[in-house]
Amino acid sequence: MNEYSRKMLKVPTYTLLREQDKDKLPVLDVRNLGIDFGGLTAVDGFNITIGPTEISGLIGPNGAGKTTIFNLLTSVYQPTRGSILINGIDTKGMTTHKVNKLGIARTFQNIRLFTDMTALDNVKVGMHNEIKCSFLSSLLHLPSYYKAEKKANQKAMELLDFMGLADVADKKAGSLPYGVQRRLEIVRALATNPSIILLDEPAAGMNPSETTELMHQIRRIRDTFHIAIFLIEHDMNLVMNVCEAIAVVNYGRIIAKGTPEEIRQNPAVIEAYLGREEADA
Amino acid sequence: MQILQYLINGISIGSVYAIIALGYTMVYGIAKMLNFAHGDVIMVGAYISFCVTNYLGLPSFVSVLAAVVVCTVLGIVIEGLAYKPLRGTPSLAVLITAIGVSYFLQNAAQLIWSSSPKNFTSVVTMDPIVLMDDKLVITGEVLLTVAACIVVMVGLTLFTSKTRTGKAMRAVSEDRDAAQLMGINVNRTISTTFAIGSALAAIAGVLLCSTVPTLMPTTGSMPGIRAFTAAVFGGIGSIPGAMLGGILLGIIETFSKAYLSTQFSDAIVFSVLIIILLVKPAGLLGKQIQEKV
Amino acid sequence: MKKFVALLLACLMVASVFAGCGASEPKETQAAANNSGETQAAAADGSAPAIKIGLTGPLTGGTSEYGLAVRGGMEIAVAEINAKGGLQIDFKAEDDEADGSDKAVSAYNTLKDWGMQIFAGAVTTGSSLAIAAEAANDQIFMLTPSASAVDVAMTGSNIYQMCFTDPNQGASAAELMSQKWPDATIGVIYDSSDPYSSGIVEGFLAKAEELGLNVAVSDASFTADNKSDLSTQVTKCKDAGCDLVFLPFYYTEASQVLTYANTVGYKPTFFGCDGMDGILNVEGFDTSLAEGLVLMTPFDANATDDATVSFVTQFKENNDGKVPNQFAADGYDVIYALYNACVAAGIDGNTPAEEACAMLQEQFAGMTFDGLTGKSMTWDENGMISKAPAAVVVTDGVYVPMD
Amino acid sequence: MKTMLKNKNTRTNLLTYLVVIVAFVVMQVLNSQGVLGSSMKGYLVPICVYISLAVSLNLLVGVCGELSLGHAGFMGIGAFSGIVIAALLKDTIPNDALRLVCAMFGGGILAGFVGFIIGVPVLRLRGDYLAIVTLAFGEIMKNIVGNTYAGIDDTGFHMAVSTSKMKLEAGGKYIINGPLGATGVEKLATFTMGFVLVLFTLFVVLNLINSKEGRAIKAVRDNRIAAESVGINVTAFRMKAFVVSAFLAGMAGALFGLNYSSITATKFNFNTSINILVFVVLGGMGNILGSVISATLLYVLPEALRSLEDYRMILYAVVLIVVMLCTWSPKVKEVLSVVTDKVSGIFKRKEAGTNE
Repeated sequence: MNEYSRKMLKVPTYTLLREQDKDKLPVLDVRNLGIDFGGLTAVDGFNITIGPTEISGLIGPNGAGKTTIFNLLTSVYQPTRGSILINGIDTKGMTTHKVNKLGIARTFQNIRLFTDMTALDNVKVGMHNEIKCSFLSSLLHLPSYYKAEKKANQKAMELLDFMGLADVADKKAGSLPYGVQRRLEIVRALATNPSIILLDEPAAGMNPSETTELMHQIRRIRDTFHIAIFLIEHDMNLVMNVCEAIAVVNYGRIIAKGTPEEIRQNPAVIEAYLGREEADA
Repeated sequence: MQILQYLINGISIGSVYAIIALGYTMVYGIAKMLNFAHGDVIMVGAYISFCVTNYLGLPSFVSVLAAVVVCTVLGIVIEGLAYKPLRGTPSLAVLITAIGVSYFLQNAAQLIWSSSPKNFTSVVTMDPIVLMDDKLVITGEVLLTVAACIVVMVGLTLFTSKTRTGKAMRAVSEDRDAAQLMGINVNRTISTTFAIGSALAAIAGVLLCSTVPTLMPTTGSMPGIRAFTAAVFGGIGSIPGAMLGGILLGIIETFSKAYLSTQFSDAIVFSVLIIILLVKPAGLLGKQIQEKV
Repeated sequence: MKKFVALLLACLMVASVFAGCGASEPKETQAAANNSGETQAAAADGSAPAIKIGLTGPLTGGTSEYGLAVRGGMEIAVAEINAKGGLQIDFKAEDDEADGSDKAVSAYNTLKDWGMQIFAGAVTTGSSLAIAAEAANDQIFMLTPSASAVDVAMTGSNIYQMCFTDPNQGASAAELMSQKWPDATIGVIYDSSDPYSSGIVEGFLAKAEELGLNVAVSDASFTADNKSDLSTQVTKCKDAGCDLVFLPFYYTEASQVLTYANTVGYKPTFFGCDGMDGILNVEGFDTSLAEGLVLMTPFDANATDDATVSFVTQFKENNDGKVPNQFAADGYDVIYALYNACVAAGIDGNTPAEEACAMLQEQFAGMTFDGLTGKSMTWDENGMISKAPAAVVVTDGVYVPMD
Repeated sequence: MKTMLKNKNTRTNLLTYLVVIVAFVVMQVLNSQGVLGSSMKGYLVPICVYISLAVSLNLLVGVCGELSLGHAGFMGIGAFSGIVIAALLKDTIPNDALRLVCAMFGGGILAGFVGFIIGVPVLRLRGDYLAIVTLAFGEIMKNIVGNTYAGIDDTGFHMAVSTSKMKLEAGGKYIINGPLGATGVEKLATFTMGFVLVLFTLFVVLNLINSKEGRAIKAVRDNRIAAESVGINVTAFRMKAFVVSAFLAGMAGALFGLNYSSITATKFNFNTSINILVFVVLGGMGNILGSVISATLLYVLPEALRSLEDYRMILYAVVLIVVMLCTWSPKVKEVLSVVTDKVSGIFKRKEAGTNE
């Protein structure tokens, strides 16, 4: 608690917290975030607050800086300006794996599974920090190793089962169909025991029925694990149906924030983004 | 004045490293492979030049030309037989093949030219420049090697930025797949790179042996490793980096021998290399490549 | 699975090479016997079988120069002896790659499997050290032509040397210098990664201190890895004003020192050891650069005595006109010393190696031997040789004995 | 047990152990029958050493995906420290086997420690830069050990970097003698100990690969960024693999050093590192059984080629290139598969013919 209070910033920001999360510490609190790549500003003045059990979306045209924001949140890039607080802790200067331990997990736009390993092993890699087994014990395969492995297997199978992937557990991750790989990446992220999970275009490459299935699964994840979900998606149907709050970015800046209804009616959004798409459609 | 003489000595051996490193870096930059046989192609070049001068009695520029021709052909043959079939496999596989080629060339040279050393006659006939009453001597070899380095460096830079083939090489080095899609013949471009790299090796061989006259089948291997170190030092893949790295390595080596310890000079040189790489992980002039997420 | 198949294929490849070798072995050995490797002796009409003498040395790689020279010298001696009739010698050389551990021992073991009775190697100090312990253990008599470290002879009572030990050579160099150039400022350049070179320097420096010589530069060393540049070491000596520079290393590097010194106009007296022998015959070397070079060599290829002339002619015939150096001469002497001792002791192809060893030790203790590399050579109880060091000066491209 | 056998990894691992044990038993039986010649007997210990080296380097290169060109450096540290330890413990531990084990562990621990020290800064580098730094490390090690003098006398243990600074009292004995290397080493190594070392190396490496650490290491190799995103501390895992690999190389080095009466620092040069790398690449990256087999075959190959005399090394080079092309080149593989198809086709036709 001490660490929390020391690192808490007192600046109130625009929040759009859901009713159920109003009295709780936001799981993700981003203030005035920005990054420059050699003079080019990729992201600037990005603010968002996400409650512990909220599903939010991040939309915007291609090249708007969405993935860059995810990379900033997971410390793949260090921000030039602003701060990121995960469960109230500032992630400044932290490495990706440390940020993950704070409770943020993610999937990737271009799937990054460990292709040479089985689906089960992919999930077990995700559970790495949870498996309690000393280095010596793994080297010498002491009894505690077998105990820990057994437990890990059980939990990994449960997680795979949760996303309907139990029957591909022994298949090489690289050999799985695209949609399955996307879901496997989500399982792997869940395996790290996160309090927020970032999904980078989870429905990309899925057919409509798979997308519908995914929407149910996203809600089930939140309801089962009680965690926040923050997703980038181009499929407006999914975003509008699943997300409780949506932020729109263009040219690295937020141009609108609000509930799906608000976004749908926001003139700036319609012009910059939806308008075009609707006109196309 | 002592220090100046050591500096000249350092530049002398450094420029030899530099010209070898230029070949290394060029092949690495484009074909993305560590060609450990480069040092042995140098040795072959030196032998060819030696034979042409000593057995056929032809003037030294003819011998250099002969060495360039033979090494270029040798480079193309090696590339076609041993490296090309492995295109697209892990770089380690090609590395091991290159080592096999290196063993092959050394042993073949021993069978052809025997293992007894030969004394290479310098291609430079100029008298050394003597300054400050005998305290400072600059040999013609130093001047020639430095000049050759600069010419090769400028030539390569112009070649890769101005000519069609050169631009294709740069494209292949940046992104092989994209270059292929743009209609560049990647295989031919890489073969050309090897041809040029081997021609450079021939020139390097002549200059190496003009500076260091002992010529044996193993002559190329140690300077080859040093030059490889120099190329990394300067930022592998970078043409000016290879030149800078080579000359700096030579100067560091000479100074550590002169002022610190001759016994431990190898350890000192390599420690400096490690320290530089820790401060500048991509070498002095290398580009740090950000991984795309 | 694919990988496994690939691996299996690789295994098959290697196996086929093995099989290939196995099948072609008889042909190979014969070919080798004809040109160089093995000099098969025809057991002369029902007499005792030939005595088996083996050698290991670097026949491939960077130091193969020395190994091939020793082998060449030994082959001449074996051919001469076998032509004489009487006791015959069966000789075989194996490659040890100048390695100081596993390769050397396996080369030696291969010879042992072949049935070697007497070991006439190894060529390099490193290999000899590793093998000496094996030979001492097996009680196989060992007479090395060129491994000069003290430790080699000290390994066992059955290990003998044909060359000077390094510290002795260094000490005699210091003595010679104190006689000829008592007031000289001396510089030493040496190879700190080579036991031969650093062994000589060790003996030299100790003796020089005792004799009160003025050694101004003693830290100008190089290693096998950085010997491509020796200019710094020469500059060090030049700056210290040395007028006598001691070069206790092999002629391959010495030619570099001489060339560089000449380029920068530095003209001290250069002084070399037996490893310097051969410099005048380096192809392409301008012998005028070696004018005035002093070296202590037991062997002179230009000597006019019958033995040397015939040896040099034969060596040139067998080796594309190459002039033999002291390595070859040492090899030649080793075979003759062993032959003499065997004849005296009555050892033949039927004598077990251990018995031969004891008999040879006895012989060598009281033997005096005249060879190409010295007259009236004797060996002490440690197996170290005593022969008169001979210094020569290079004058007009030939050795002239120093008076 | 049945489920365990179903697992492909477990099966491969058991096969690896089985191959090694069977090979050991066969060699022991042949040896007791006196069938083995001295050269064959001489190969046994170095083969065990090179197998351990190849397997430990495979952990780094094959499993972890880091190219190291300085493995022989760790082997050298293990060899020289093992020799010194064995010499120092001569009076304390009279039992040879026990002293050998102590020397090997001592050598391994020191090599692992050095691995850790240089790993801290060096593991920030990647790919070819890591390769060049490991190469540099190997050269530094060789240069320093080649100029070290160590000895023991009544007053205790002495160490210096030049002979003049080394003052041993009468009756003192040099253990490491500068460029001469370690001389007069007591030969403690035995084939049985080599076999135990191979088993130990396999045990550690295979266990590591099949534990959570192994998964993490493989994950780092497959996709570093994804591995980081699931909370894996990449540097820590590269370090663990590096230290374990150095430790095992040090143990193997100690066994190697104590198998010969003398050893020089030049043995642990770039060429030896490269040779070990060749074993790993030819055996298949990450394929442990492959390393075991290729280390054995490639170690024996130049020896088997002895009858070719001066041509043997050139033939070795040719075999190396050809084997590389056969195992890796897609084109050659295609041709080979066509050939094997045809051959099997002929057999099938024959079968069909007999059926008719």
